[in-house]
Amino acid sequence: MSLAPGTKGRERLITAAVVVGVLALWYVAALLVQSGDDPLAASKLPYPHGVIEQIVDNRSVLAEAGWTTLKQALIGFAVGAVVGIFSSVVMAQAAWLEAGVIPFILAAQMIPMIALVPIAQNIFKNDDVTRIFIAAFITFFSVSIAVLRGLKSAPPPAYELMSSYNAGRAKTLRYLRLPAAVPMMFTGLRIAAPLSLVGSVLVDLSGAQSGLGYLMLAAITFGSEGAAVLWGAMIVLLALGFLMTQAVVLVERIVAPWQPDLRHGKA
Amino acid sequence: MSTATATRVRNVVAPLVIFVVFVSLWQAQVFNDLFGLETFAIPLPDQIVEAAGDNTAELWRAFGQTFTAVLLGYSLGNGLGFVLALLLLALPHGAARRAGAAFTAFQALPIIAIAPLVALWVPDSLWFKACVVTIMVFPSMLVYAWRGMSGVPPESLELMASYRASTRQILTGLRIPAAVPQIFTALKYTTVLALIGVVVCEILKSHDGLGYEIHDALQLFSTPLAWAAVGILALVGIATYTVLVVLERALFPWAARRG
Amino acid sequence: MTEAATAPHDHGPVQARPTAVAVRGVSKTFGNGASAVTALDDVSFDVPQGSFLSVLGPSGCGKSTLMRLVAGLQPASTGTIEVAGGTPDEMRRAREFGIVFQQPVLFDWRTVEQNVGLPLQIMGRPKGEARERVEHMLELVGLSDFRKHRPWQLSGGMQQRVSIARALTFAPPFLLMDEPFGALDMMTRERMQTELLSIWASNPGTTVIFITHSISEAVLLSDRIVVMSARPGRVLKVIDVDLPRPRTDETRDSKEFVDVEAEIRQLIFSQEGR
Amino acid sequence: MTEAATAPHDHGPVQARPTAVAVRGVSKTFGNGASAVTALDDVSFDVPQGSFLSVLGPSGCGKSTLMRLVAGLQPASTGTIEVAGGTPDEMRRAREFGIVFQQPVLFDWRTVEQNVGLPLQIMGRPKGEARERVEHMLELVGLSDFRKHRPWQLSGGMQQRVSIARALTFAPPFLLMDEPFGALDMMTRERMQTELLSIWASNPGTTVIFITHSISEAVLLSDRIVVMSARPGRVLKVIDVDLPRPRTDETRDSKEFVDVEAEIRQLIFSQEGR
Amino acid sequence: VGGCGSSDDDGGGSATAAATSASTTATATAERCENVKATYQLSFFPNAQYVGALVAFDRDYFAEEGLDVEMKPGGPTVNPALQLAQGNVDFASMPLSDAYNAAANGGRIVQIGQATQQNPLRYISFKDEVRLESPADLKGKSVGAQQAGNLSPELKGMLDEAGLSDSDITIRQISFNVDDFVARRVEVFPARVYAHFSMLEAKGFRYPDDFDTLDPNEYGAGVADEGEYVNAGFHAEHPEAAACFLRAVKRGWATALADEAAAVAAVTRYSPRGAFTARDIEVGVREMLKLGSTTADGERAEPLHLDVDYITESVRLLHDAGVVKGDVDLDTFIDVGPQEAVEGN
Ligand SMILES: Nc1ncnc2c1ncn2[C@@H]1O[C@H](COP(=O)(O)OP(=O)(O)OP(=O)(O)O)[C@@H](O)[C@H]1O
Ligand SMILES: Nc1ncnc2c1ncn2[C@@H]1O[C@H](COP(=O)(O)OP(=O)(O)OP(=O)(O)O)[C@@H](O)[C@H]1O
Ligand SMILES: Cc1ncc(C[n+]2csc(CCO)c2C)c(N)n1
Ligand SMILES: [Mg+2]
Ligand SMILES: [Mg+2]
Repeated sequence: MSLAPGTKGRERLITAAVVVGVLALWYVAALLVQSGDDPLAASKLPYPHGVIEQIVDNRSVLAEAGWTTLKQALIGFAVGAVVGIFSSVVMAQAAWLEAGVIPFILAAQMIPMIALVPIAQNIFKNDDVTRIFIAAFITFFSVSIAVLRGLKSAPPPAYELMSSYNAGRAKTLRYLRLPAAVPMMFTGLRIAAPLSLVGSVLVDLSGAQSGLGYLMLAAITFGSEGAAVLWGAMIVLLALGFLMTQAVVLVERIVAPWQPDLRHGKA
Repeated sequence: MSTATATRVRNVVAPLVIFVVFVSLWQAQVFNDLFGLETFAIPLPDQIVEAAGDNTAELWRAFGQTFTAVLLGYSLGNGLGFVLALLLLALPHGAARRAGAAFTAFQALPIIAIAPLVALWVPDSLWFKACVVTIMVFPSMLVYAWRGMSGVPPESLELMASYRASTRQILTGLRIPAAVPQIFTALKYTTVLALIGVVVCEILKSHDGLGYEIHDALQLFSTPLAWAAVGILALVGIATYTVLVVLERALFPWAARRG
Repeated sequence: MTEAATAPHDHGPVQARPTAVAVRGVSKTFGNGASAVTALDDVSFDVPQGSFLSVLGPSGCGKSTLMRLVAGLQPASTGTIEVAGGTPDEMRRAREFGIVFQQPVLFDWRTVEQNVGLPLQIMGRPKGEARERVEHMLELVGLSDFRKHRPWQLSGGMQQRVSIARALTFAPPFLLMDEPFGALDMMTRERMQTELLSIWASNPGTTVIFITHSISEAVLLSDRIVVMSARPGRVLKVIDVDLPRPRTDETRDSKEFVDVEAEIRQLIFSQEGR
Repeated sequence: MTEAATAPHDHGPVQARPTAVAVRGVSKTFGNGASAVTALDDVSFDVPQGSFLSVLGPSGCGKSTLMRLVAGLQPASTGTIEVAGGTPDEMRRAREFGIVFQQPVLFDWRTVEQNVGLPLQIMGRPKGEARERVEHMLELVGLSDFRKHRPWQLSGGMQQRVSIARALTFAPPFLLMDEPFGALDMMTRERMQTELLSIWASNPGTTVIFITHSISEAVLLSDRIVVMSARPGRVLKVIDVDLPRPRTDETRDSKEFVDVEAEIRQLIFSQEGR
Repeated sequence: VGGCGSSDDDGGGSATAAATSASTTATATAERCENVKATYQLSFFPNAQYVGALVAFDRDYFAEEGLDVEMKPGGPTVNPALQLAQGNVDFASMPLSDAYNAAANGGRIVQIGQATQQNPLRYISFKDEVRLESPADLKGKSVGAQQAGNLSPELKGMLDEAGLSDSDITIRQISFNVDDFVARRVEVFPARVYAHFSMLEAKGFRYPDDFDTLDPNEYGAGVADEGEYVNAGFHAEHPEAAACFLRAVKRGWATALADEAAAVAAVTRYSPRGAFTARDIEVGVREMLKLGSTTADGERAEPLHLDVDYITESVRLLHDAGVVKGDVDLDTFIDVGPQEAVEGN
């Protein structure tokens, strides 16, 4: 791995360059917007430093709301992932099961939150359960569909090997299909991680009085100049989404380092 | 071969049977009783069908408006995600990983927050919806396509390297075909995102489409009509998903072989 | 396999032993219509209990397919196969088969030792015993130093040896091996042959079906050799090898050895003109 | 490769020809720390222009790794490799190498003929010419009937032949072949050997590096044989084979042939005690 | 405590709403509630429009009435009528039209108070650009609509007044805030006085100087807007609770009217952080206090007072505008009992 240090350095450089580039682009765009006589300029695109100022000014509010949102997101993520994996495992047992269940999941996903939330509240009669349900509902599908595909990714000869041990459904699942599904599962989890924040934000909107979603929606509904937290909350959400994704990536590198693009030593 | 046909028949019959049973139970108010749901919260199938029958023209028009936006946003979003995945491939792995995570983080922005902002920029109803959907959809395609294309077996890359295949040739000859299963997974998944996205836009900020119908009907407490619109959405979602499944099998039998 | 246990392989001529695998008029066709490929055509032979049978035949003649049918992994198109008095599928379910596939079929997510231990884990053997078995097998195939490596860190021959070790760990009554030594150098190959024979000898009753491309290997190891024709695979001849055991390097120089080898070579080359 | 074109292989003893590949003190280590594996250790040898060189060595000694280094697919840890006066990487970029990997590496999304045609397509050869070449190569490896099949519908040996055909389609100046005939039966193997030699003879200047486990194959085909030791792979000896060409079945019976074979066998078995 | 609020159904029984034990007669009770748990759904994010309730929360008036009330903020994704009809919440604040529709479709909800004593909408245009001096000026204009429903009853009423029809104007969907108006995407904007005046001020405009204004109240289109509602089932189960609830909110109003600064402090406390400036809340509270205590005729009104005539007239307007469907027996829909219990004290 004589190439390693150089590559690492280059990666950092590129990352830094990208960050600087994005900021520069933002400044230029903001300048363009603000220099016109668009009355909505301030809402459309504030300057980065203005946003940073807002974040600093509202740091305690954002921190508290961010934490609320993150906590819920983590719960939703965990529950959603478990439900997603479970449902895909069930569906992967037989083609007719998949064909029979998928339409219902699709149909369920199509129900807008404004229609779904009241029903969930009515069924569960418990705000906490409803919130977990909503957060998980948002995330589980992305995990489910990924794992479903992953469970089918093992090469046919591997099934023959398992069959020669008379491994049965459960053991084939445990020793072959699930491990083979791990790369796809992590792809699904990468998608689900930031999505769980959205789930959490939606939870904020169904009866809670806190969280970034609540602040943002209120700000966006009422505010323009007055909406101090809006852009700050967006940045915080982006940052949380980034961190959650990175966390998934990190876990993947630890849990499933065998994948081709994570290997060391092979060119 | 007859077993294959039998399997195929079963795969069509099973969902139908499940559907019929489900609808019958629903019509018999089993779910309403079980969950203590009033029929104004969840109307019965016959009420929904009736509402759909009474408002066919309106729903049909709304469907057209929604579907146009879905198609546009879906194509733009998946296109953008794919192009970005190609760009990521050009970066060294670590940088690509971070950039990928940054793009993925876009999904953390709730649509209810982006939609009003996008609306400031894009007043036109159709393009507004399409833009929001693009923002929602692209990260998924990005992640799937990128991972599919970067996770090819090293031996295959060596083979291509031995021919000094150009980056483009490696892409079209190896990476993209190898990523077909992932790309299709993304395509299937994003149909759902696109539909949800457009509908939420219509609920929040539009004057047309099925989302607007739903919102309007709920506001007026005409829940059967709202659920008729939801039912149409569900059918559209199932139909597009099915089309993709069939398309993949037909076009890429080698990719579906493992299924 | 109580039957098998009572039938050691030094029991006299193979013809006299009970039949462990009976292949009767087996054909196998892949696909249909114009692109149909007949892999096997009316194949019949017997494998006596506790014997070592080799299959020789040109590339693509259906040897691997035949092995899959015997192992109950695929159904025959026509004909029947009986294994230890049951169907292949029943015997597969009874975990009678240890299979070495032509490709190693290793799991990237498992280390070498975990790959070797896979069948024991699936069969629920006690952990301690399993660990010992795996250790022993790794030593046997010369991969003790690589126990923590992953499959993709191994050379082709090393991967093949992992796959051999995996098939042997659980001492199955039937060993089905598809060119197991194909990727090995001569020296390693000879060592593995010796090891295989000694394992076989110390597990009386083990029946081996061994696919190989090496005529001398087949003659050296086998009680019986099935020589197949090119596609569609038919049985050209079933040859019994009555060389005394244990077979050593001297066996190779014996007249019988050379004769059998020549006979087979003759048989195969006579096909060329077809 | 104008140089190569002027150096046919019946030009006299290999020693006299210009060097096409010069391997100098090459080592390769995988991983680091405790789990580091030294695959190659101080390997040096020359491959004369237009010659046929075989590499023999025990499983896991670094043959495949060596081939990858020569092909510019991986960098050496230490030492240098010069190919036709340039670096391996330059030559790779000049598309000088036709490689047969140990595993077939076929693309499931391509039919057999599309797999064989892959390099021609990448190199932008005219379609008509490419089709003809592919057809010719498929005939050569005996797979014309399977041109529309997919890789997974082929037997192991058939897959390997597809991979051989693919490497030969574009008549590369350097052929690097890693146990190309490992999965083939004797008859097919001999036919492929003959075909390979005739292709080589009709393309003067083609340099072949051929990894094999068969000593007799190496002797029959090669001008020069590099015999390697077990891990870490070192060069035990470089042996020049001066048998006259064309080599036929009679060559196998010649005294020189038997002598060289015996020498190598001797060399290899002397290592056993190590 | 028990036995309070016996109920006699004196309604016509013709109502679409299933007959409930909740009565239209006075649940005459002066009795205090004890440890009644209830949830209260706001129709929107906490803001100045809920000044009475927010002060009540701030000062623990609910607790003092023996009610343990949990506040549920609303928002564009929350449908308070459905929440209340389904019994997901016990009390709710919402516009009359939403409540009426819910009742007309079988939702068993009961109105117990009226928060805005006059319509809070003002249709405005930029004076220098668009003339809007009488409803007749609406002709040919693009008019904003902030939520679903093609036509607001206020607008419809004014169009009727001017002899115009819907086809004479263009309705455009706009955000809740003033952005679309300021960006000139609509010519006429339905401003809610408690929310939008300060937003316009923040953008550098002065109300009313910079605008032409149409006040629906002046053109017989002043529909009743935000009111207080209770779920009928809850109402029957806790007949005393509605009065306790009203009393607490009324006290909130009284405190707010007496001490505007305290009201601003209370609203600030419950408002979503960062959404409002201090000025937003100040202006909002000022305007809301007017709406809650002054009728369209400029007369003083008792905060939360539920005037059956006002509601009846509003329902007529709603029907005319076509924004409500079906008929509701107002005797079942409205329960002045709690109010009488409170005001009688
Ligand atoms: N899944 C399949 N679909 C279609 N044809 C197949 C399939 N598997 C095998 N065949 C065909 O069956 C024939 C026999 O294949 P098989 O793998 O049994 O050959 P083999 O004797 O093992 O050859 P080799 O020595 O090359 O491994 C071949 O012609 C092959 O193309
Ligand atoms: N990517 C890798 N990571 C770590 N070790 C590796 C890697 N590739 C090869 N090795 C090690 O290098 C050594 C040589 O491997 P190589 O594949 O070159 O052997 P070989 O001579 O081709 O053997 P065979 O005849 O069995 O194919 C082996 O010990 C192997 O474990
Ligand atoms: C600033 C502001 N804008 C609009 C309304 C109107 N409104 C009344 S209830 C409700 C929720 C949905 O029914 C909405 C949006 C408001 N109250 N405050
Ligand atoms: Mg085979
Ligand atoms: Mg090798």
